[in-house]
Amino acid sequence: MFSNPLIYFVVIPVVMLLGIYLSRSMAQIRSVAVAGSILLTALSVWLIVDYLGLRAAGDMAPMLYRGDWMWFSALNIKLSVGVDGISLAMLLLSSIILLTGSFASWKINPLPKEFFLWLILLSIGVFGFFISIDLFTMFMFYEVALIPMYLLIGIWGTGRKEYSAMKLTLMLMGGSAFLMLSIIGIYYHSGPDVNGAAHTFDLLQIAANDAIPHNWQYFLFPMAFVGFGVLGAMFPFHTWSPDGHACAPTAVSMLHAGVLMKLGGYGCFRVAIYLMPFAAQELAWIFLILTGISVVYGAFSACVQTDLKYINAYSSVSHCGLVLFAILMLNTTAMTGAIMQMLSHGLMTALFFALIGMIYGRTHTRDIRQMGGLMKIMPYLAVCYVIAGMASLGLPGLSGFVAEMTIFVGSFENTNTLNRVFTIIACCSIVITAVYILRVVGKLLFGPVQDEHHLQLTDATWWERTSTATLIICVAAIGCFPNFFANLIRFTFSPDIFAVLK
Amino acid sequence: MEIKLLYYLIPSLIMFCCGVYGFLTRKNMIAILISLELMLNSIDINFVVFNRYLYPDGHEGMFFSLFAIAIAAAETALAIAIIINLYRATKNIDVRDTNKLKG
Amino acid sequence: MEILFVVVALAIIIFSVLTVTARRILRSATYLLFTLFATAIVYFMMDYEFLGAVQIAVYAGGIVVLFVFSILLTSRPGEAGERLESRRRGLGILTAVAVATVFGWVLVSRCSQLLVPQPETGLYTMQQLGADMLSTSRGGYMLPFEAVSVLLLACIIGGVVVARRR
Amino acid sequence: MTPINPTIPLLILALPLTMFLVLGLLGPKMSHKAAGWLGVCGMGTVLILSYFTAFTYFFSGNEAFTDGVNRLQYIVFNQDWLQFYDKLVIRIGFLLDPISAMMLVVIPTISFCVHLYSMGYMEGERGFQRYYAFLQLFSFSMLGLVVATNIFQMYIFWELVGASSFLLIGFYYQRHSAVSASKKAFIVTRFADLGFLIGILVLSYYTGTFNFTELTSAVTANGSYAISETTAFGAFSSFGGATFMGCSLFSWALVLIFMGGMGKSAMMPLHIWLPDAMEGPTPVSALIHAATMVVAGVYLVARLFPLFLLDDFSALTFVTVIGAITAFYAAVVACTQVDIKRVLAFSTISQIAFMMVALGVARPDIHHGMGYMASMFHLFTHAMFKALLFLGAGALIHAVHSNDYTAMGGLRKYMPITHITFLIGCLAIAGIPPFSGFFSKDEILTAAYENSFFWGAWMSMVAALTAFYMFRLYYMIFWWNEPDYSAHHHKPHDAPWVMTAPLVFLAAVSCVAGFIPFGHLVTWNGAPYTIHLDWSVAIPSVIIAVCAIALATFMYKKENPLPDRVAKATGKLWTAAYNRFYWDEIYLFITHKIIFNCICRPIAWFDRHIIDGTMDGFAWVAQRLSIAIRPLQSGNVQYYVWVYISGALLLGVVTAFFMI
Repeated sequence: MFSNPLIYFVVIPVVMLLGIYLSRSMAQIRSVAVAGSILLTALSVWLIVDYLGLRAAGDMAPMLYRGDWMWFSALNIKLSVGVDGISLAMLLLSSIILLTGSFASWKINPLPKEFFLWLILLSIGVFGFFISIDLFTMFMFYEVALIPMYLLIGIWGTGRKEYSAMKLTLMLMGGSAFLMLSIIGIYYHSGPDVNGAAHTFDLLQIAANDAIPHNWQYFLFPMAFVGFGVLGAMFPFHTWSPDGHACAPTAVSMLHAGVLMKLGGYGCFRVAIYLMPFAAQELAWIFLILTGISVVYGAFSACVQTDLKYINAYSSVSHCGLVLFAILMLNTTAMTGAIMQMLSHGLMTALFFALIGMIYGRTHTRDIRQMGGLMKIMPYLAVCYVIAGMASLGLPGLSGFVAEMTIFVGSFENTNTLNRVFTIIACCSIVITAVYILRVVGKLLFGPVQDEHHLQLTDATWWERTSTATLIICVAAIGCFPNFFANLIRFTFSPDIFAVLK
Repeated sequence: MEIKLLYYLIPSLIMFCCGVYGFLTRKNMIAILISLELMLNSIDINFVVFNRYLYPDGHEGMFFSLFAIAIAAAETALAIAIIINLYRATKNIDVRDTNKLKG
Repeated sequence: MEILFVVVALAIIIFSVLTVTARRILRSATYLLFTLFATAIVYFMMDYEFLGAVQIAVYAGGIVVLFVFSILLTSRPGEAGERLESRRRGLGILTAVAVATVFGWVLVSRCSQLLVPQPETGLYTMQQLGADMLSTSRGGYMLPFEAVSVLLLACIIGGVVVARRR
Repeated sequence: MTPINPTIPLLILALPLTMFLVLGLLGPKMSHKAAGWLGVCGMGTVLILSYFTAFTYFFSGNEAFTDGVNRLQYIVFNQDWLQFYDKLVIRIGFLLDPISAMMLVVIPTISFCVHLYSMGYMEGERGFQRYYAFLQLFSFSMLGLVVATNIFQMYIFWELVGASSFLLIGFYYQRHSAVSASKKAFIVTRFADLGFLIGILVLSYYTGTFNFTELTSAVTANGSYAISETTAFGAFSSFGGATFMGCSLFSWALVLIFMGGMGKSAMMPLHIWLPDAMEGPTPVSALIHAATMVVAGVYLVARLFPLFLLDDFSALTFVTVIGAITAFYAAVVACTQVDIKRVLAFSTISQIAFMMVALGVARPDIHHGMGYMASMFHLFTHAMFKALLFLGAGALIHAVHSNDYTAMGGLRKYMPITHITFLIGCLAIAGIPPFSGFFSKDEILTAAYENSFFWGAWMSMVAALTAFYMFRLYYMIFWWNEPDYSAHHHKPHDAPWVMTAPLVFLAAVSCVAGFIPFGHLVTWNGAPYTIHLDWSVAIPSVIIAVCAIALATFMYKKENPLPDRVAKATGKLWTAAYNRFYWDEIYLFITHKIIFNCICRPIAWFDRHIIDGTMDGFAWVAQRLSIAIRPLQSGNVQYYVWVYISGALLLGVVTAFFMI
């Protein structure tokens, strides 16, 4: 079991949990968290390199590094792991955000130990979700990722934290309920497993069997899509996002917007579309409309918000809407773009939330009307904010641009009028994005200093610089060398693997 | 006249109903406990009578009653200890006034 | 025998009713005692002498005395008993009558199966009973016996703990 | 034999980018002087390399660059950047052809002048290093734009120039006006870019390529490319006559792409950002908002010119109409402004519109597409003299610390070098021979008259207005009456050499640039063409210009009440022109009143109250329900028992009735 490298994505965090539990001082907690997440990042980088090597050597299996361990044989539940380029990209994203999140919560107070324990438990869920290819295990890790959020927001949050934590958890749990129904439904129509069992939870096996009857797909596909869509902030199930993000502590916002929301998009294509290609083709238009609305709606809403985190949360609604939108286009280019957008949005929004947390930690307000001219006071943070903003509005050379362009070009390939119209509507969001980003940048960073007290504030500390610089480098890396990531991702979206693309 | 099984069951049933009535209406905790004993007792009678009439070769009903009596005794003892303690604290053993522990 | 049964049955019915209707709690306890005695007689009539003895010793001798003591401890003598609210009493009566009706109807509807005479059996001696009580084979009650003893021990400890003056 | 060492073009792009990173990251640790000279030297190197490249292209006669008669397109390198699917790939490359080679001369020249000039102009400013870093970034983006081998590369750098323009306009970030101007510039151009993007999507969907070489030209025997009408027609026919809303989709694509150009080149109605962009430092205005970035729209149309020629010229007509209206509008507004930079800004808009019209009226069958050549020629000369004018204006502002020409007057005595160079600029733009503007403008007018008399007459009128407002400006600054300069610390005087040297250089170029045989260098299909001055157009237009100048002299040379009387006489028209015909107000109304108040706010309200309210409503209902059933858990034992017994009874009844 331990010869499979993927298992270490769960093992390392568990060891980290233990290490943090045994830590005596803040310094020890930090070093365990940072060392662990560096290890995870290194592991994912190594895996990507190794993966590309294997692919180059001609390994055409849909998933590599497979491992199967029977867990509960009566229901044929297995712990099966395996990754493709997309999972690897997501693993890399998660570990980078965990690393930067650890840096961003360098001085977390109170209860630092508990904070890190929950944070790492959350990341276990995330990593486990991305390496699993067994529906049940996947779902289990999904839940593991959701629950710590409640405590993390409820205890370490700000503002109406109990309300927000409750709202977030309940809405996501509601999504999980749909999801579970759908998973059970899929299970009972999955067709036989290779090991002789009557049903299976194994994603690849279900896809290979393709045995789910069409009338059931009509029922299960929306369930699964909505279930994951709630986490992907799909209109109209997005309202947990503004409140949740606004109240969450920095690192949690980063992880939540950066990684957890990606679970939604990932699940949508890995479970809903991959397993139910027929319904995906038939019903895509409904969700296309919803996600198309998400994209513009989120952007328009962001234009009039005054709380930094709300702006960013609505911007996330818009950007994540674009992810689901592109997935629903059901062609290779758009879906590749969707995954790139997931990567890009993950990094960029983590950067945003990190910066907002740092600014809030200094000024103690997130209201843009009460701040101004921060460029003069804290140039480093302000410059980072501008870069994040530029990434968000799609400046070439940063990640947002390549992702959005891939999506738009891909979406435009669909000749259907509805798709075309919504593609153009989605394109409009880039202008609106520019409006709200520049509005914030103009009010917050530029202009005269609003509050005399802010003049005493200091610029970023070394750990804050490390955190933001890492993210910026990653954003720029995707923006400057997009083909590397596109090639990593594109393999999975071939018609041989994805039945829906035929 | 021979005494049939049914004849034993009737007083037992009435005893049980009295227990129900007492349990629902009395306010004094001890009175409630007494009603409880009545109900238990009526059940014991049923066990024994069924045992004796329908399965005369075994003694399960008898043993069941035996243990029921033992447990009833234990339960009563403990309940009375609590009641007395409660009385010490509140000078009152009315079941409806005793709601200090309720959230 | 028949006369004895009639007397016992009447005693059970009357004293049960009195137990729950008596205004004063001490009287309730006394009527309970009589009911328990009548029950003991039923056990004797079933040829379970040991059970009858236990009934008298534990219930009549132990529990009722415990009741009496606690009543004396928790209420002043001569205090007028509680008054029942009519609504509550009505509810109680209704429930009790409902119970009686339903189960009575069940009994009556099973009349034919229940109208069986008492079969003759051999003597069940104390030796047999003791052996059964401590036997682990079929028809033995070793485990419940031990469980009850543990329960009683727990009860004793619990009683001590609860009643201890803090 | 490789026609050119690919390292040189690579360096042209890489050097400014490196400089940007170096100055951006290490700048705060450098002294102002070090950072400034580093920037100047960097740009100087780029200048030399670009000149080398351009001269190699034009004059080496290498068979990769010319087939003996026609000039060819040559791709120096072309690296895959992002692959969408098998055919559709974004590449980053370097395309050498007549117009990109010409731009390789224009951009580094102006950029170098501005770099040098800023050493004096920006001396001691806070954020000096940042300024130089942004200048480098801009130069990189602009160079990347002009050498783009495919339309998507152009879009990428198009966005980058927009961003660097945003950063430079907002350089004085503590001033509200600068911040809002930069915001406006970015958003307006972004809106235009939306059209550009959709245009690219449409075009690339049907043609299946982004590459210019596959859209407009055909490969030649030695691997270069030649403009080919057949290829362009192939691209046109790949649309298969698809239509949308009654217009052919091909026209839609081109018009949408042109919309991007309208935004960048400040054509009506997307021109509103350019006058505000003057909030940036003056050298930036000279570089970005006069000479280089704003002509990107013209460049874009020129780049896709073979496509524009198809489809019954409807896209080209659109270009012409937009250009003509803009030219006239901007010229009228320029006559009334008092801020010297704004006058120059409107003059820029008007001149760019000239170039657009020139492209719009160009037809391959009339003098080998002379309009195209004229447009590019004017782009070149305009870059020189407009940069000169802006830099001159910068020197003036530097001297009197005001943008407003009511604070100036009679400056010819104090600032002789500036005066002479500015006058040269004015003469050039007014179209007085032998200055460069005369030649290029004359070509444009000729092309317009060739197309139709209406456009020719219209453009002649605009040319007259140009001469008038430029000389109005000139007289107001250097003549008129002299305000009291004693309030200043010192009398106005000429700037230090780092500032005057670029002025002199540009003035010299403006004097001689007209004699460049442009027709031999830049034509739409690379075929050489000898320019003949059409005297029937040239003489009247010179006369018109001289008359306009005379009128300006009469009105503005000495202080007199005439201008006020004219303003009063024209009344509302003057006020409207002064307020730029209220375009800003209209936009403000649309953005604030309609988009913000009628779309954004209702949506935000809807989200908070309806959507969120529904979600909270579910929670509320659940809570109410639990409160409603909470009394069941009363804690009353007797009640529990009653419920229990009732339940047991019910079960008993059910069992008794149904089971037995």
